Amino acid sequence: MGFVLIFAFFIPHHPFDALGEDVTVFFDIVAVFAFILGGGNLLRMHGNHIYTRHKDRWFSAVTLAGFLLMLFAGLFKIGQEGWCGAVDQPGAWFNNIYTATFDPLQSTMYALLAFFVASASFRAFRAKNREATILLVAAFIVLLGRTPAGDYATDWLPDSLSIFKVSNLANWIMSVPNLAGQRAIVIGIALGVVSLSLRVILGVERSHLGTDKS
Amino acid sequence: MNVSDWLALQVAALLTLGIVSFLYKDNPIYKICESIFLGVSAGYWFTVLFWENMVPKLYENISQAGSRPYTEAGVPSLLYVVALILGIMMLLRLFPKLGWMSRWPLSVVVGATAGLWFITYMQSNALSQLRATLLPILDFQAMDAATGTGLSGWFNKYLGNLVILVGTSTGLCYFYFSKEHKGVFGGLARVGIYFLMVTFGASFGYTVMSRMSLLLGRIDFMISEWWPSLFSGWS
Amino acid sequence: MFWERLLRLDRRWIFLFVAVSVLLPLLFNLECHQVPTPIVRGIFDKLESLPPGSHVLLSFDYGPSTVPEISPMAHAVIRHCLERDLKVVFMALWATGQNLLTSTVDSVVKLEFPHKVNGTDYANFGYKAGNQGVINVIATDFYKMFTTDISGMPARTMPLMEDVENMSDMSLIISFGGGFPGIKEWVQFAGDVAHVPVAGGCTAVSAPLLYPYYPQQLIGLMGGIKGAAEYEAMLTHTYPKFDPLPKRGMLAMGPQTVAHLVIMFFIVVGNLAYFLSRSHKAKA
Amino acid sequence: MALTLFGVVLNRTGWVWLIAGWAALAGVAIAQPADMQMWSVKAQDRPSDAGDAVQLFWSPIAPAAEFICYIVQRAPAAEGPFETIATVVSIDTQYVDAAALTGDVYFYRVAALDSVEAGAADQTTSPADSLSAASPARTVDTIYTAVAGPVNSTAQWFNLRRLNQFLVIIILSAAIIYFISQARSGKQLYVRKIAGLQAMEEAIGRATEMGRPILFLPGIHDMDDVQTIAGLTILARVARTVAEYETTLNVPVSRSLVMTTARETIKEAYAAAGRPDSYNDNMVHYVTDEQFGYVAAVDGIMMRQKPATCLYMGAFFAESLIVAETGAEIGAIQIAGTAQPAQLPFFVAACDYTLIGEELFAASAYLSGEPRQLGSLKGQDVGKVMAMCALGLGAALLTLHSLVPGWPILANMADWVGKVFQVR
Repeated sequence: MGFVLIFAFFIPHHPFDALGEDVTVFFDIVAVFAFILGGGNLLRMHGNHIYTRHKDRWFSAVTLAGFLLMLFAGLFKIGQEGWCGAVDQPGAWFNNIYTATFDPLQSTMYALLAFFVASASFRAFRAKNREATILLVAAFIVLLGRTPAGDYATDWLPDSLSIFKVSNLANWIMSVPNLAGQRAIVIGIALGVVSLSLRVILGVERSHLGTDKS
Repeated sequence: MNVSDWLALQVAALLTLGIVSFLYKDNPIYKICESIFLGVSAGYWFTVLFWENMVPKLYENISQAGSRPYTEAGVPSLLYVVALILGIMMLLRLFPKLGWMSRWPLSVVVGATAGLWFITYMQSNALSQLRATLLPILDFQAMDAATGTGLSGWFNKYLGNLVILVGTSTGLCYFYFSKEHKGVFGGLARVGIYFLMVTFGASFGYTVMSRMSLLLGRIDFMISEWWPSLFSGWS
Repeated sequence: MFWERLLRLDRRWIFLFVAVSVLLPLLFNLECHQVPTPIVRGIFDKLESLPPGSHVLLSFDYGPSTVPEISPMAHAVIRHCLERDLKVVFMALWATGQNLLTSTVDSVVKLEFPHKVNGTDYANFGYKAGNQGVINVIATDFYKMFTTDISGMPARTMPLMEDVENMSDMSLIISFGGGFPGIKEWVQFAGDVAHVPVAGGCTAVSAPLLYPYYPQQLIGLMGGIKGAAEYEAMLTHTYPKFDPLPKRGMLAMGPQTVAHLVIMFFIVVGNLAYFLSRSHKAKA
Repeated sequence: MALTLFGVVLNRTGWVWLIAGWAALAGVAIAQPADMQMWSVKAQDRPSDAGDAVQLFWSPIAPAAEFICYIVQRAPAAEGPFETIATVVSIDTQYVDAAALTGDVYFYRVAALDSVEAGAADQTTSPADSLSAASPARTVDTIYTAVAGPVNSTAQWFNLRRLNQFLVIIILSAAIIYFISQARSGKQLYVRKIAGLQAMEEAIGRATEMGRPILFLPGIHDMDDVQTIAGLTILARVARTVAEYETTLNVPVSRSLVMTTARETIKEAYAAAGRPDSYNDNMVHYVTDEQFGYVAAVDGIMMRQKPATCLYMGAFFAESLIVAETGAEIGAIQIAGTAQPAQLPFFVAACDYTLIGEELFAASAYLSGEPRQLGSLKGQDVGKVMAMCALGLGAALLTLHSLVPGWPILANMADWVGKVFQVR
């Protein structure tokens, strides 16, 4: 399968020209079927909690209620006229539940990142060795370059040294050494993917399929 | 604001506070929020997958209700029947005796993924990045156009391309597997690590601001939408 | 030992610190004082120097995801233009820009400047498909692209458009949005061709890509919330009547700056604690 | 070997490109119009496609004072009727008719519109409209090219424009397969140590000693991301060690397909370790497809079960820092690996060890210790050598060119090195 797709890239003739897209559609369809297994796992796990009177049974009940309510609202398009509209049109139950629960939960979870960024900087950015120091200095300059404080601190520099003004230096770091590092990483990744894909296609790496009988 | 909108706002605010309480410590309120989140989001995604994938991509293609390219000829596309069969094979896992059949769709998926990404990565990562890095060490033509005077001008003129070239190559040295990081090669690899560290530090510093604005958005919601609603009630 | 204990500081104190530092400026409406950088001042000074009645073209080339960063700039610039009795021509190169443009005209122009007449003092031409092709055409003839405004009023008969044939009759072009098409295309297809000064406002992320055009091809650039805040600061300084209006750029800048400083403070303190506790151990 | 191989490619692709380049130059030379009467358009099948497009090229018309745009027209026969299919507003002088059907014959002509009287008040916006209603009274002057055709669009079996990519892939694959077969024939291959992977076994041992579980996250993407596959191949090795140590393994996943695959993987790993009975399906459980819902649940699991070792291997996004910080809070040993460049800084900052990009994909080969798998890593290194040589060569040529701008051969050579890496 993998080989066919690799060669298809070089064959513009029908039916190979659209093979990549077809496979993506295939994947989407298989994923929906697989969800029945995943959803089943969710139902069974939490159902079990309730059945065995596990200490978390009330939490499991909440999860199950949310899951079934959302499925009911979405699959039957409750609160919506007819079957044709998009499932998330305004006014439908599905959409209301989404805005009242899903949306705030999601954005709050995302917003927690701001706190974790702070605690990570406190904990991890310590000049323990040369690598860590470089990491720290680069981060510090870029951070400083994005606040007015950095401009105040280095405003006195003459034009001929303007590159050392913090905001300029931050831009330079972003566009030169940062770019170089990114490219090395990205090229490395590409080679890694090529090699892994070949191993998978050639059957050298089969552990993912559970036939690791070496 | 009507009653249901008002209630939805209160629910949203309570959930927001519940999640934030995790920062202090794990607690039952967080656990309730987590449970709601799990249930609702799993239901949400299944519903979306069903209406976005199952109906238009499978049902409409096979039943010819849609107007996808492969059904234009008037023949229900065999390709999609294959997809249906693969999907059903997936479900056979539910029956222990037939469970082995589910490996088929898995192999197809894994093989196809490997093939597709082989090409994509080769093209968009390796080749195009390499091409972008093909730079003259010193571009004497462009030098007159470079901006800045004194040391800054010198920086802009001479250092940019050289640093990019050195950084990219030494970075690749760091990833080189066949040679121990010793001697001259070890030195190169070390320079490579330094470049990677600058990259990580810089991107970390760069993302901090956008993370902060997410938090601002949440706080803004609590202050300007929820807090006034407590006093105004509904109408 | 104090430093060692600091080294193992419970991270909840850090969380509290961050929360307070973000909340306080917001609760007290702290407006962060901004020193305008030359690159933002360039736009302000240009608008100040134009004689009343000059035409300014504002193009909305952005979408909903960048509204928090870009719309404060657009609002400040529109206020500035109308206050100085400049004639404003609105348009959009992004399909998503048309809605944002119309709602901005409704909320800023019509509410704050009720005496300004549509078609005489300003006009909204909406979105035209064609990316840089649109710029290319209006560089030679404005009316080939825009026969009517968004409500169907014929462009040719507008008092606003009396002396306008093409782009070179504009005194300034300001594009909001750093994507494609956007500032870069305005520079290449309008600024460089028709020799009209071009300025822009874009997100903080895309600003570094546009810096190289300043000051030769761009007379000024506002990058991200910071650029917006600087512009708002200059505007309220020169026209105190705008002071009571919400200055969203300056408001958002406060907590962001404080949060940044807090993080840097923590990095410094963390390192201090690390080195001092180590030297303490070495002595002992 | 890489160098010699590389040399060969340079030669072959070089000829192809040289010929193609000359052909293009010649084409441009022919297309130059002598004057307005001979203004013409050239139409040809677009090469290396599925047979659905025709390319049109024309020379720019002498810039008239009020030039408006070009109009492209198509007809089934030379004498017409011509139908306008496109308006080219910009200064472009080419167009691709992507609506051409395979096998049908088409004729094309291009018209240039000039506004003779400047600024007529009643002019329509769309130049196409003004043409379709063309009448002598109009102020629009139209100049047509001669009709070009017949052209028909055909499909090809090989995309010549991707020849360079094809060759690069063939060489790289050949190198990898060569080293795999070398290894299979028993040749000892050296692969350097990777710190994060050496720490893995130690971390599993630590969890065993502490009697706490091991948490493994395969990322939040589905099986259609190769990073997830890499993550699962690592899971296979980890599970095998875990089975030998008899530690508890907990794998919450955010995709159903990943759940199914991970179960297969772990089951076989346990069987291979001789402990098929210790396996049960509950080791892998589906949480939710939603990114942050998954994070909320994983954070909860971490706080409640307090795993001693956390492994994050796969595609991670904004959640990377949330889980890594929570893991640090509970004092777990954390090893992460991802090819998501934007998330690497967070893992590097918050975890004990991080597999950076390529190391993630190499990890399973490394952990397996199988010679064949290690051989493929050698093949990757050939790719790196190739990349570095190309960079060096390109830099040298371009620098020389900028030093001695008078030598076009340097420019051509440099240009051509670039073309080897051209992506279409």
